[in-house]
Amino acid sequence: MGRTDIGPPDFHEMLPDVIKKNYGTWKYHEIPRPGVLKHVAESGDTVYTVRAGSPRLVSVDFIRDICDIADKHCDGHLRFTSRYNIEFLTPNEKNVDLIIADLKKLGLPVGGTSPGISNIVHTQGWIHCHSAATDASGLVKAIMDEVYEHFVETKLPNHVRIAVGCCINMCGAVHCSDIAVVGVHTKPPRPDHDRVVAQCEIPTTIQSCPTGAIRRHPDQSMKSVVVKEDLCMYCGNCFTVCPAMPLADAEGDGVAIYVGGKVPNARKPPMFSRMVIPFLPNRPPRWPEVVQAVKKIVDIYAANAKPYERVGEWIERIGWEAFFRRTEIPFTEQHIDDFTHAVETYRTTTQFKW
Amino acid sequence: MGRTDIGPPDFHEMLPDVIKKNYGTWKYHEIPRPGVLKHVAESGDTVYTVRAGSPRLVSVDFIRDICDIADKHCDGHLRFTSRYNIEFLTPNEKNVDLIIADLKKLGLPVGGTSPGISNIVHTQGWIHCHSAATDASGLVKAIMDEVYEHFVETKLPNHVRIAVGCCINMCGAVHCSDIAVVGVHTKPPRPDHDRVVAQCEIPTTIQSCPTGAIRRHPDQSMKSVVVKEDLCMYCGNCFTVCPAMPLADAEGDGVAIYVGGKVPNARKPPMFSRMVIPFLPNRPPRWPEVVQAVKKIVDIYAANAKPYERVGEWIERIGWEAFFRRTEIPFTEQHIDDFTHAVETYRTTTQFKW
Amino acid sequence: MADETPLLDELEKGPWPSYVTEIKRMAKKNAAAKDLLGIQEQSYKDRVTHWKHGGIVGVTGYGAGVIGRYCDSPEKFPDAASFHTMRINQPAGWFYTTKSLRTICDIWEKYGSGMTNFHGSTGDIILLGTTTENLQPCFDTLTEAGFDLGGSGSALRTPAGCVGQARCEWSNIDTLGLIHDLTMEFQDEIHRPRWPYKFKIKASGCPNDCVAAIARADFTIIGTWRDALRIDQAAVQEYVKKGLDIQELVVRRCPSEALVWDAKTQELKLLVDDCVRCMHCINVMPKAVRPGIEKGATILVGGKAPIIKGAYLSWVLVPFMKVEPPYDEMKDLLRKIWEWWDENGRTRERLAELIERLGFKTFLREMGLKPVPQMVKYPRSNPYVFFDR
Amino acid sequence: MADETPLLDELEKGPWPSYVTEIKRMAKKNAAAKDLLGIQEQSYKDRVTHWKHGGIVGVTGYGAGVIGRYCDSPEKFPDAASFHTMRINQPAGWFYTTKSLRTICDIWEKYGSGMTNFHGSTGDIILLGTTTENLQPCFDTLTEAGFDLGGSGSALRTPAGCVGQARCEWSNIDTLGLIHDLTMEFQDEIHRPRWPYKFKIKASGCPNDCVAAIARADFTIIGTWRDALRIDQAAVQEYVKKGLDIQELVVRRCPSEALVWDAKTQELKLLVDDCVRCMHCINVMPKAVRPGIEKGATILVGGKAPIIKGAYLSWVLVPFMKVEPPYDEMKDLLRKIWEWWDENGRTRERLAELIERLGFKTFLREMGLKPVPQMVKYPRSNPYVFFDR
Ligand code: SRM
Ligand code: SRM
Ligand code: SRM
Ligand code: SRM
Ligand code: SF4
Ligand code: SF4
Ligand code: SF4
Ligand code: SF4
Ligand code: SF4
Ligand code: SF4
Ligand code: SF4
Ligand code: SF4
Repeated sequence: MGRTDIGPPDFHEMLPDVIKKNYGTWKYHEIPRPGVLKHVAESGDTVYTVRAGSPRLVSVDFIRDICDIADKHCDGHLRFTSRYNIEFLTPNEKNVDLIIADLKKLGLPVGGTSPGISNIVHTQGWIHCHSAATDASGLVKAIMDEVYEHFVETKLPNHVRIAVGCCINMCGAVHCSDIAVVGVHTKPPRPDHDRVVAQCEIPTTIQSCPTGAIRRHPDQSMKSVVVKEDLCMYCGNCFTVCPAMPLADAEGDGVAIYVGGKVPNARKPPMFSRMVIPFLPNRPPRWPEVVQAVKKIVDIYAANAKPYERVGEWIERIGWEAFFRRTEIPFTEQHIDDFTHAVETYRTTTQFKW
Repeated sequence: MGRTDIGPPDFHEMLPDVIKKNYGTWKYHEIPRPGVLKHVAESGDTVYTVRAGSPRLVSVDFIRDICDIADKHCDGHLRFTSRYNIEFLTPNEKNVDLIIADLKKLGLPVGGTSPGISNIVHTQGWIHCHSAATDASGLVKAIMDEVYEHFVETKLPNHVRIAVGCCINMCGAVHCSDIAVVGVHTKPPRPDHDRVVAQCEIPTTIQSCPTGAIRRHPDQSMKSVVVKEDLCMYCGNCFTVCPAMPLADAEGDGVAIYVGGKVPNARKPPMFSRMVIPFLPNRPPRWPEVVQAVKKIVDIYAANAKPYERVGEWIERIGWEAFFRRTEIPFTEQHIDDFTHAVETYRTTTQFKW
Repeated sequence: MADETPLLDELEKGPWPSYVTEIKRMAKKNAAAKDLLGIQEQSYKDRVTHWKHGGIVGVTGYGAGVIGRYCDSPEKFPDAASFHTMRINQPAGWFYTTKSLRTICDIWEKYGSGMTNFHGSTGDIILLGTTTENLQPCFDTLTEAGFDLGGSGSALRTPAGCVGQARCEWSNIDTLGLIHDLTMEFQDEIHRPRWPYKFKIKASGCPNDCVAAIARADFTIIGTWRDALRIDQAAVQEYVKKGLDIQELVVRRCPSEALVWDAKTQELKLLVDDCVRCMHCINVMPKAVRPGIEKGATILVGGKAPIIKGAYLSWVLVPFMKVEPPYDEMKDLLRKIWEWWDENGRTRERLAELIERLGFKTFLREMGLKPVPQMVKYPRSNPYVFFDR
Repeated sequence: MADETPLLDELEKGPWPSYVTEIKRMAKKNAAAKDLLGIQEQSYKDRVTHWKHGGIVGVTGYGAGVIGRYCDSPEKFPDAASFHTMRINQPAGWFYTTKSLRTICDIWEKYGSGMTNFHGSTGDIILLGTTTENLQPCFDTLTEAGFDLGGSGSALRTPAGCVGQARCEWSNIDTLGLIHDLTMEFQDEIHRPRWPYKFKIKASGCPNDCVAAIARADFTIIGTWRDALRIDQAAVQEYVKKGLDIQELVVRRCPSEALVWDAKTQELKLLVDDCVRCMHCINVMPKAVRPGIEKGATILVGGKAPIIKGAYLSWVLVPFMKVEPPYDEMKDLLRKIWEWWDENGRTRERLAELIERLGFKTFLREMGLKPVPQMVKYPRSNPYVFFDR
């Protein structure tokens, strides 16, 4: 019998010596080159960090590979970042090159420091989730291949945080990312009446719908539900509570792109990402339309934003009308909010650009 | 029998010659002194405007008085502004002093030009409206007496538009004024059951309530309504559709103060006024608490805002927390929005001042 | 009826002209005005209004233009027991000949209390206080003299516009011509209420919006231009020479960073595409900067006060419309809006509230207008998107 | 089961490390991993997921920590027919010894597919794919080795914090110490779901918010300081000498105009009261500017993804709280919040949605907190105000 409620290991056991010693007394840092951080403590001690990209969905052998590097150069310690990258810490400057060389052998890129593009926060997709409207890992691979230069270099105006959510549950900080790629359904659920009876609580199912699109089946004997299709915006919330209402559909499912979100309080307060492309088709294995759209937005941002401007800050300065004009993305009905606080998004001023 | 649908007189008949001649070809203007405008046309023609304050609620003899001045110096023409001021136009610079002298005789102040305080946009109050929670004309008189210097001089950072609405119907641009004084009820309506039966449509009355506070009277035989008092926010909408539900109350009625609204698109887009004092008592004839509150806000704004900053722009720059600190106005539960889009007003950032 | 008005007397002190003095002037010769004074004193004492809900009163053929009003103490104030107001449609821009004003004064002295508002906050001349019997003869005499009633109730309200091209160098449209034309065209809509609620039209010649249209009109017309504003560099230098801190007070306050001041060449450069035509630089330097040449208006919809769903500022519907007589494009749009609103609106539901309830998308489709980014501050953030498939 | 994966093979091309390569590595020696590859290829062909809703599976004594998952084509992919994931609570800050990692690898190679996420987006180690039978023995072995499950379902989710004082000079609080302490304190809340819905806690050491707490946590802890940030003028001059355009890139971008650069004295002045501690000047000049000395945290509440009422960013609840062991003030607040939410929340109603439904005022009263202006962007504009009288 396992022990319960022991909680995670105490992090103190996991810390390298230089970290333990200088805990809470770091003084400043430098980024001597992309993917390498140098932190200096009040004591004068220095720690170098080499950051490497990871596909996140990895085998145990991958973990063993990186452990080998940490054993060789980092006294058997390593850490992961909040964006899945691997960090190798060492007080010894000479180890930096050795670590990088070993990472190269494994085919792992060194980078992810600002101002560039770090790893993509993402989710399960077709690998594990029943809700998925697209795959996450595949989109990430295809996009990272395309923007790779920005991972290994730091030449953007500020960092660009990309996130992929495989459905609108948006596991991750998708709704506040510079560029967010979100799997979307665009066809209403199809209640499987036999299974609804067996697997679903009808009142809960009806209540789950944010737009009130679900009604009791008009034929009382059916003990099932129907969907008023014109009220459905395919959120999948009903599917979460009632598995007998699948929405997934090869043609109907695809990808939407949101831009301009951010999390830090630096300069402008945190911002939500905003929808700019309502739908692109699912085209595995490499989703060319999605990849090109992301690339184009990154390129135009890179060429036009001022230093330190995040994507959202840049767009706020130039105006959304200029964003749509420059990216040549068509503006449609779908862009105009029609949910609860929609009216707060209407332009209540004559200030705009042509 | 009168003619119908003849509409207003054609404005062309009303225009002074210099205006008719230079219509649409004005080139620039100057404000040679407070209350006097000088407009120069492409033709080289010039028109001087002398602007005088008016209590708005005036007798026909008052109108005749000002007509006398216009006959004497302005070839029998005059106009009113969108804020009730009277404008005397003349192509003849020498007439300016004569007009001012005659206005002085009538006791009418010359001024109202920017950057100062112009006339107060206001409403009926106890003079004529059944909805009034306060008097408008009296408040206006009391406030204008106090800020008089800003009408006849132009020494503020930008103009400060003051408005008075005698109930929350806010007749006027009250909701977008630098300083808005609004009559408020703070006690629920008291249905007069006998009159409800006679004068009101019950379903309409129930529907009129934005918060659903009105219910059918539990005693079916009553054919009246009851008010769930904890759901009532005293908007008076029910009273508008059902006269048998009065809210007016000598103790409960009073005045709220809103600040920071603006209408022009200059610099920042138009802004709503925001509530800063939820309630001050009705103390006719001079509402000393209200007058002092307005004065204090004007003074602190005058001392601290940068040139061209409107009240709302100034507050946005320093932060609302600094506004409350500097004005020593207490911040209460009432300040926090709890209506439909309340959640959009919560501070979703760590950016704030202590 | 009170002859003593100790509370109101306090309001005759101080430098600002006193409305109490005005009532007293009339009270000397007009019984209704005298009772009005008494009622007001009573309210100051009791701290509540003494007016009751108005009944339906009016003139033959119209449903609008008169606000009925009765005192709640007719026994005490018999001469103001009924005290209705008449709303008289002002001439566009509030210009008058003294002759026309004197005519109104004479009529009102005869038929009413002699008290007025110049003007009401919608823009009408408000003739304050008459009896039910006097309404029709007063109206007849007024129309003889060329004046008509304005709007009230669930009707088109009296349109209003800023002084515009009559005296303002910045006006991009002829607000007076436009307002007069619309008022004449829609006489029926003004005088015969038949809609779910009130509807207001206001026009300002430029984005300074001197009639506060964006805050107060369901249909807001604001003059603007499509090309570049015009800069007279010599005049700019003149301002700078006279001590204007152009960098701090003009360039820095431009909301879209569209201006660059080159201190060396003393030149003010405009990044044309970046200008959002806010008017600030023009306001600060009226002799040096002026609007462009390709003029027209932005049409916005939905402005209103708080009742019922909260206050709204108008929002962009048509970024640019040419505004020239006979204003057909605008009139067509107005008619389309009214038709849709009339068909779908609930009682006491203003246009903004209806659009919010049924969706801006639906409204655009009904108007036959294409969505453009200028309509929104920013695109949606939520993923709750409808597709028609 | 497919041996050919032409679609997935495409994803082995290109410079970014490939997850397909990773699955293939395991597929060679693990049947479940091999079927996972097949299922994924199938999804790439069909463009839909092949996973069904999970049933309720778990380990004895816990209701959380395992996500049940079944394939919809068990006949084709028998070895991944059931493919549950286990969420393992990461050590605070995601630091590991290689020894501990190798232990996890060995256990997972024995009991599961050998595929993992390092890490899940809440922060757990995700062990991806095992059978119902293997759950308990796997869990037993993991706890032997010192690892426990994290949260799932309507429970407290595994808390997470940024690297903080372990390696960041800006951290105003000990995020690792705090997160570990809270995690240990609330083991029961993590492992035994009993609330209306999920609840997340995240802590960042400063307003840069490197765990995106404000967007993703119902209870957001962000380090800050109450006094003045510290400026080393010599170091500032060093940056300027090296070519930093301090006026344009630092002073001008300060959101509250709190900085003044005196080019003559080469001094960077701070208007202490105006600083909103956004971090920008510190970020640009890490050697010259640092946070103040009186450290603590701002507590914000309500962050979440779009389901059901839309996404929320956390908003300020407590502008400043000292954050020191044993963190009693914070724990008390958390317990009060849970109690209120548990009592009042509907099923699948997150904290933000409940507060929105019942009112921020009600929430504040229940928490015993006083309203302060820091809680709002601006006071209300509507006049729909309640008074308790
Ligand atoms: C290691 C990590 C924390 C951790 O606990 O794992 C981290 C570490 C640092 N962050 Fe971060 N940030 C980390 C995730 C984040 C996140 C969260 C995320 O991306 O999901 C954010 C907020 C998300 C966003 O930006 O929308 C974040 C926003 C920042 C910012 C603000 C940038 C801005 O101007 O908007 C800074 C300041 C800067 O870069 O100058 C910063 C700065 C830093 C510094 C310089 C802090 C320091 O002195 O050590 C660290 C190195 C930065 C670098 O990579 O260039 N960090 N940083 C995370 C590395 C993620 C990665 O692998 O790429
Ligand atoms: C595994 C993980 C994604 C990943 O690949 O990393 C994940 C996976 C799922 N999430 Fe999530 N969520 C995961 C982090 C998040 C996050 C990010 C975070 O916690 O910081 C969010 C956004 C923040 C938030 O909670 O609001 C998130 C917001 C959701 C939501 C929407 C919740 C909302 O209130 O809007 C759902 C829907 C639901 O609960 O029914 C959801 C539901 C789900 C479910 C359980 C699917 C479902 O509908 O029942 C997914 C199971 C997938 C599977 O089969 O493995 N997941 N989910 C993440 C947890 C890993 C971990 O423990 O470390
Ligand atoms: C006469 C009048 C129009 C009319 O049709 O009656 C008018 C006339 C002028 N306005 Fe106005 N405005 C008039 C009401 C308004 C209003 C409406 C209101 O107050 O309800 C506004 C918008 C309300 C607000 O500001 O919130 C208004 C906002 C402006 C502004 C923008 C100021 C700003 O920076 O925010 C300017 C520009 C300026 O003053 O530099 C302006 C400028 C002007 C100029 C300079 C235009 C010109 O070139 O002739 C005129 C003289 C200004 C002055 O009085 O100093 N006018 N002006 C109105 C005089 C009202 C009065 O008696 O005081
Ligand atoms: C006379 C006037 C105030 C004044 O002293 O100037 C006025 C007086 C009344 N208004 Fe008004 N409104 C007047 C301009 C306005 C304005 C300003 C404007 O039109 O630019 C507004 C704000 C703009 C708007 O329409 O949203 C305004 C917003 C209201 C409202 C709230 C409407 C809303 O949708 O929020 C009501 C309530 C109602 O309609 O039931 C209202 C209702 C009323 C009523 C009819 C009272 C009622 O509940 O039935 C008042 C009659 C008072 C009386 O006994 O004389 N009045 N009212 C203004 C009309 C004079 C004129 O024709 O020139
Ligand atoms: S985003 Fe949706 S599909 Fe993706 S893991 Fe989360 S719940 Fe599943
Ligand atoms: S998908 Fe969403 S909107 Fe459509 S029926 Fe289900 S819950 Fe309702
Ligand atoms: S604001 Fe209210 S009380 Fe005043 S006139 Fe308008 S409706 Fe009447
Ligand atoms: S005053 Fe307003 S909130 Fe109160 S009962 Fe009447 S309509 Fe409802
Ligand atoms: S709105 Fe513009 S055009 Fe009209 S008066 Fe004001 S400044 Fe002139
Ligand atoms: S009009 Fe406004 S936006 Fe255009 S240049 Fe002048 S200040 Fe800038
Ligand atoms: S949130 Fe602040 S303290 Fe934490 S790692 Fe990021 S920069 Fe450092
Ligand atoms: S921390 Fe931000 S707000 Fe404070 S001085 Fe620096 S840039 Fe300005």
